[in-house]
Amino acid sequence: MDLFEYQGKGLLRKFDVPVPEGRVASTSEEAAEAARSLGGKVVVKAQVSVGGRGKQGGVKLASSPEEAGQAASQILGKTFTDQEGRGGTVCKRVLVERAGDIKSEYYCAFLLDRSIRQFTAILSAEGGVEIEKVAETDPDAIARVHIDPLLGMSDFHARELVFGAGIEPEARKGTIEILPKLFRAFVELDASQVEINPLVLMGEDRVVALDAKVILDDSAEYRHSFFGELKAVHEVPEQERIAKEKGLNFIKLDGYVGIIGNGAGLVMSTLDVVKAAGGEAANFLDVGGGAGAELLSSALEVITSDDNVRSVLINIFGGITRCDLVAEGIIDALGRLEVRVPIVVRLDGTNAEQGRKMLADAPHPMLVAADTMLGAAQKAVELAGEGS
Amino acid sequence: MDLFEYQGKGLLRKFDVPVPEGRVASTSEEAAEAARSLGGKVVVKAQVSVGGRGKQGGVKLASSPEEAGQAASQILGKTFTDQEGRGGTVCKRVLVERAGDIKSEYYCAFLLDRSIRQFTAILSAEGGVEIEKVAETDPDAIARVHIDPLLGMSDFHARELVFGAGIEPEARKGTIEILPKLFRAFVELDASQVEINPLVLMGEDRVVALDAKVILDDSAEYRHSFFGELKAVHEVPEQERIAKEKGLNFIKLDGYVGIIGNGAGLVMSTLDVVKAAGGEAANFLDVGGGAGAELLSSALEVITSDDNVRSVLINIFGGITRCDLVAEGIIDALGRLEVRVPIVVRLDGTNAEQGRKMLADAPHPMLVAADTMLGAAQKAVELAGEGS
Amino acid sequence: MAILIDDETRLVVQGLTGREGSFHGLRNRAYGTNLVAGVTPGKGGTDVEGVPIFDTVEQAVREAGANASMVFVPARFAADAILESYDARIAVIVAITEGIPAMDMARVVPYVRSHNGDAALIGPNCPGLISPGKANVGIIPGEICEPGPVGIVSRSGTLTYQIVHELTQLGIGQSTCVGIGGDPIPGSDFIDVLGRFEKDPETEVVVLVGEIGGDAEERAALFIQDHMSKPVVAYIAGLTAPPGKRMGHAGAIISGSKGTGQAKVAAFEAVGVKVGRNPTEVGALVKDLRGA
Amino acid sequence: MAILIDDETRLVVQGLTGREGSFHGLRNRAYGTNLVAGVTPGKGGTDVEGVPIFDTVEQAVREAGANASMVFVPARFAADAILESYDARIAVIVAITEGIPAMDMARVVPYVRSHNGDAALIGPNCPGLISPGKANVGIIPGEICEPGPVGIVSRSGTLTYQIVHELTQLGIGQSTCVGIGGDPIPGSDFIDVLGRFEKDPETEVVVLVGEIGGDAEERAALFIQDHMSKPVVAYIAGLTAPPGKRMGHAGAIISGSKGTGQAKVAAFEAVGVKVGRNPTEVGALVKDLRGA
Repeated sequence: MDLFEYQGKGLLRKFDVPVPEGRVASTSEEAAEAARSLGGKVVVKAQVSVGGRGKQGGVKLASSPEEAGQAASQILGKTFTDQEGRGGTVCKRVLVERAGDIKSEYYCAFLLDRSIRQFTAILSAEGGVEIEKVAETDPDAIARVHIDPLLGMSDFHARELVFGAGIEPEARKGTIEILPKLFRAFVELDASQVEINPLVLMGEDRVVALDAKVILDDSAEYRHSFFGELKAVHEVPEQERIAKEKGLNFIKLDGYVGIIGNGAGLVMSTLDVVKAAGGEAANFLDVGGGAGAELLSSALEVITSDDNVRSVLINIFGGITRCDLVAEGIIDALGRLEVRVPIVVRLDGTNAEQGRKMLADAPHPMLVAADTMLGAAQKAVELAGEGS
Repeated sequence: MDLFEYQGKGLLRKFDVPVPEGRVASTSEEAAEAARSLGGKVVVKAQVSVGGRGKQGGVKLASSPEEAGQAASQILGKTFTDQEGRGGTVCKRVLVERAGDIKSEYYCAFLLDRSIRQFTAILSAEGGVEIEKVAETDPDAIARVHIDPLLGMSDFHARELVFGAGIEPEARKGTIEILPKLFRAFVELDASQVEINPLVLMGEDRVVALDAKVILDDSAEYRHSFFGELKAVHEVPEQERIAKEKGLNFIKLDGYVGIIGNGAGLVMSTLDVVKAAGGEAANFLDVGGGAGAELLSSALEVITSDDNVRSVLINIFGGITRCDLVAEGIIDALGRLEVRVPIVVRLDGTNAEQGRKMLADAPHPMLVAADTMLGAAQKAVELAGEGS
Repeated sequence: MAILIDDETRLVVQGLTGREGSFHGLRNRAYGTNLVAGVTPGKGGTDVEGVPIFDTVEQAVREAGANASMVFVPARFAADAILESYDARIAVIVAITEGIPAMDMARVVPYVRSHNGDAALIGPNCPGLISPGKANVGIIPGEICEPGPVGIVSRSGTLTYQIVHELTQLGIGQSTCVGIGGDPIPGSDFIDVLGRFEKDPETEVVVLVGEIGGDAEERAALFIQDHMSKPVVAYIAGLTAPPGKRMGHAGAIISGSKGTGQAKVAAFEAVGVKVGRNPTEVGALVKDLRGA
Repeated sequence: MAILIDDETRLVVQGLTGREGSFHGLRNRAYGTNLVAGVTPGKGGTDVEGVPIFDTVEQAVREAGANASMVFVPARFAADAILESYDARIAVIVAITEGIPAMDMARVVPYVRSHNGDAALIGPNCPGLISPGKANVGIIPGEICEPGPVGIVSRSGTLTYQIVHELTQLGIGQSTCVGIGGDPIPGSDFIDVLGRFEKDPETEVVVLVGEIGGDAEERAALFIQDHMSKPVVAYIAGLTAPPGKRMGHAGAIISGSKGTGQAKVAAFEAVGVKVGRNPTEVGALVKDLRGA
C-alpha cells in the first residue's frame, strides 16, 4: 500500500523522525484553520500518491490563513497524473505544514534489494529532484550501503552514507541521527520502501524529513493494527474495488478483450498472446489458485459489466483449480447475467474433460470452446471484431 | 554482577515474565508488614547470592504476618555458604512472596555457549533440584536448543523445548509463552545467564518464575541505567572493595604469599609457580595493563594491610606497563608505608633495566630483587618461612 | 536422477492436519511421494490416514527419517516453520504458503542460504516441484507431467503447467519441474536451480520461465553464459504489460529501467538463449533442440 | 612467511587520533609495520605524524590500500568499528579494546565468521599479534621477540610476553605470536590460529598458552590430534586457582565439571601434546623438540 505523505509522516513521527508540524485538511476552510493554528507561513501540499505533484501545481506557499484557504481550494478536487502523464487521481486532502528556512536538500531512501537479498540505503547530497536524474548528472553525490537484514543497521552504515555522499559538516550529526530512525521505521513498519525526498537541513543544524513516500507490505497487515485505518482513506476505481472484495486480482486496462485466467503468470502470458493475435486486453483478471464456481461467476460479472469489452477469453489451466467448478461458474454466470459478448473458454488440467463436457452440455449462444491457448486467443480477438 | 532473586525478578517483570507477587524486607517488622499486605500464606526467602539456601534454612513458609516476622528474624543476619560449604555471606534482606499451589516444578535457563558461539536454552521437566543432578538421573527430562544470536529466538525453539522436555499438556501454552519473554530479557538486559529454578505450573494453567538467578554482564553497564542501583546493594569484602575502587582486580585467598602482577594470565601463572615452590598465595592481584606508579603503590598497600601475608611477590612483565613506573610505585609505597614483610621484585620487559636500577639505587631492608619468575617465586616462599 | 526430490525423498508436511495440507500432502502421497510424517504442534501421536503426526520437525526427522519438508501453514507461521525445518537439518524445504511478509523472508532466506550450503529452500509462494515418476512435493498436477530429459524452472505456477503441457503434448518429458515462486526474495532463484540442472545427468535441456520485474532473469542469463553447458530455452511472461501496473505477484512489477520484458529477452538472446514468444513456441524450440 | 601479518600488511588504526591509539599505532610503525591510515569520523583530511586520517574505513581501504585494521576505540563503539572494517573487506581485524559487552560480540563474531571465510578477527580484549621482524599490530613489546620458527597462540597478554621471553633467552625466535584474547567469544580461537600455523612453512613448532575456564583448550587438543602434523607444546595457567573464583578474565572462570586446569592438561597429554608446568619449562620443552 502506497501511503499518502501525511500518513507516512504520521508513522515516521512514532519513530522519532523529525518532520515539520502540520495538519491534514479536506476543505479550504479546514486548511485556513490549520494555517491559523500553525501560525506564520505554511505550505499547502496535495495528498496524492503520484509523483511530480509540484510541477502540476500541487504545492503552494501561503503567508496567511486566507492564502492557505485559497491554495487549498485550488488544489482540492484537482486531478493529478503520474510522471508519465498517465492515470488520474483526484486530490481529496491537503497537508498544511509550517514552512521553514531550508538550507540544503538531500535525498534518502531505504528499500529491499532483491538481487543481493539485503536492504539498501541511499543518501544523496542532492535532493528535491528525481534520484535517477542525480544518478545521471552527479553520481558522486549519491552514496549507497547494503545492510544485512540479519545484522541490521550499525552506526558505521550511517557514517559511510553521510561521508560518502559528502553531506555538509553542519548536517552530519543530524543526518547520522535520523538514518537509524528511518531504518527502524522501515523494518518495524514492514515497509517495502521509505523514501525521503527531500531530507532538508534547516536552522540550528536540524535535519528534517520534508516529504515521505512510504510503501507498506500488504502481507504484513495482520501484525499492524494501523493498516486498516490507513487503508480506509485509499480509494480504488469502483470496478477494481468490487473485484478485490470478491477476492479477484483485477486491473483495468485500455483494450477490449476481457481476460480471465488462473495465476498471474498465465494471465500475463494470455495478455501477451492476445496482443500477438492483434487484440488489446481490456483487463488483467487473476482468479488465483483453487477458485470455485462462485468466484468464476463473479469474475465474469466484473468483466462483462465493462462496456469496452467486446469479447471475453477464459484461459484456465487446472491445478488446485478444478475445471469442473470453473465450468459450473461459467454456466451460472451465463444463467444469471445478460451476457451480450462472446466468451471463449479454454480448459486444461485438473478435471478438464469433465468441465469441457459440462459446457458442451449447456450450450449458450455466446459460449465458444477452444482447444488451445493460442487458438483461444485468436478466436477471442476475431470475435471482438479485430485480429491479424 | 550476580543479582539477588528479588532484583532479577524485578527486571524480569519488565519483560512481562509472570513472577509471584512479593516485597523485600530488611527487618522482621517489615517482613510481617509485607505478609499482611500480601494476605494469606507467604514464603519468606533469604536474599543471598549463593545457591542451596533452602537446605540452610533460608526459605520458610508462614501462614500469618506474625509467622512471617518470626521467619524473617531467623533468616536475617544468618550466614550462608556456597554449595561446597565455602565462603560466607550474611543475609541482609528477605523476599516475602505470596505462596501458591504448585502443581509441577520445571527448570529453565538461557546462557551463552562459548564453544558454539550461540545462545543455549535449557528446559527440564524436573525443577527445584540441581540441573546437574537431573542430567545424571533423568537426562530425557532435559531439552536443549541452540539459538543463533543473529536470528534470535523463534517460536519453534520454544516448541522444541516444551515438547522435547515432555512438559505436561496443561503447562505447554504457558511455557511456550514465557520462554520468548525470558529470552528477550536475557538479551536486552545484557545478561550472561538467566536461570529459573523452579519454573512452576500453578492453578489455572499459569506458568510462573518462582525463583530467578540473573547474572548481568558488567561490560554492558554503560548502556543500562539500572545497573548502578542494583550494584549499590551488593557488598563485597572490605579489602576487595578498596582494591576495586583503586582499579585493581583483587581476590582474597587463604595463603600467606602476597602476589602482585600485571595481567590475569601472568598472575595465575605466578600463583601456580608459588604453589609449586611449596607456598600458598594470599591473594590474586592484577594491576592490569599500563599501570602507573600510583597503582603499584596502592597495590602494595592493599596487600601489606593483610596480616596473613608473610612475604610479597611482585612479578611484572612490562608491555604497556613501564617497569620504571613500577619501580617508582614500589619506592613510593616503601617510603609511605610501614612495610614489615619482605618484598621480592622481578621486573622484565619495557624499561626493565631502568626499573631494576632505580630499585638498586633505593635500597630498603625489605626489598629483594630477583632475576627470573621461578627464582622470584622460590625466594618469596623461602622468605615467608616455608618452601620446598 | 533428478534434482532436489526423487525416490529417496522422505517428506514431512508441516500443517498436514490442516485442510490444504492434508489435501495436497495426501495427493503427493497418491502420486508416489514417500510421505513419512506430518507436523502439528500438540497433535503428536495422532495420524492423518496412516501418516504419523509429530509435535516438531525435529521429532519427524529423528523418528520418521524425514529429509524434505513441505510448508503448508498460514503465512503468519510460515517463516517460523521454515526455520524449524532448517534447524532440524531438513535438506529440501518447500514453502507453498503465500503472503509471508517480505521482512520475514529478508531474514529467513539469507539465514538459510548462508549457514548451510546443503539445505535448499524452494518458495515461498510457489507451486512446489515435481520429479515426474519419482516424487511430487507441492501442488503441480502430476497428470500433466511425464518423465524425461527437460528441466523446468519457473517463477509462476499455472504458466508452468501450460509449458509442461506443451512439452508433454510433444512427447517430451521432464526431469524435474521447479516452481521457485514469485516473492521478492525467493529461497532459491533461477541460478540455484540452473546450477543443479547443469550437474544432473538426466537433464539435457532446461526451460526457464520468467516474468517481468526484478532482475532475476538478467542474472540467470549471465550465469548461463558462464556456467551452463546445457542448452536453455527461455520464456518471459508480461512482455505487453503496461509499465507500473502490478500484475499479481510482487515480483511482477516493473522497477525503473531494468525489469522490462524486453530487457530480459535481450539479456537471454545476448548469451545465445532462445526465447519463445509464447508457451507453444517454447515447446517447439525444445523439440528443435532435441531433434538437432 | 608468517601468519596473518607480515611485510605486505597495510595497517589502518581505528581511533588513531586517540591517546592510546596514537601511542600504540605509532609504536607499531616504529617497529616497522606499514601504517598507512587512521580513521576518526569527522577528522578526515587531517594527519597524525604524517599518517593520513579518513572518516571511514572504506575510504582508508580505497584511498590508502589498507588491508589490516587495529581497533583502538572505546568499548561502546568497538563492535561497530569491527563491523565497519569487516564491511570494508579488511582481511585482518585486530581488536585490542577490552570491555565490549558479550551480547555485542555474540552477534559480531558469528557474523564475521560466517559470511566471509577470508576475514580474520583477532580479539577483542587481546594484546594483538606480532610477526617478529615483519610487522607488529597491537601492544606486544617488539623488543622481546626474535624472528624464528615458533608460532605462539595465547589467551593472555603478559603471560605470552613471559613465554616469548623464555624462548628468546634460549635463542629460539618466533614466526608469529598471536594473542587471541580472554573474552567469552573471541573472534579467532586456538583452532583457527593452529590451522594457520600448520599451513605456514616458516612455523616448525607451536606453543599454545591456555587458561582455566571454558573448553577452548579441550577443543584445541582434538584439533591437534586430527589436523596438526607439527609438534605443539602447551601451557595452562591457573592450575592451582580455587574453583569458582573469578581471575580477571571472563574466560578464567571454572564452569561445572569442564574447564579445570587439570582437565585441560589431561586433554593435551591424551593427544601427545607436552604440557609445561611453568613458562620456563615451556621454553625447555620447545628446545628439546628443536634439538631432536
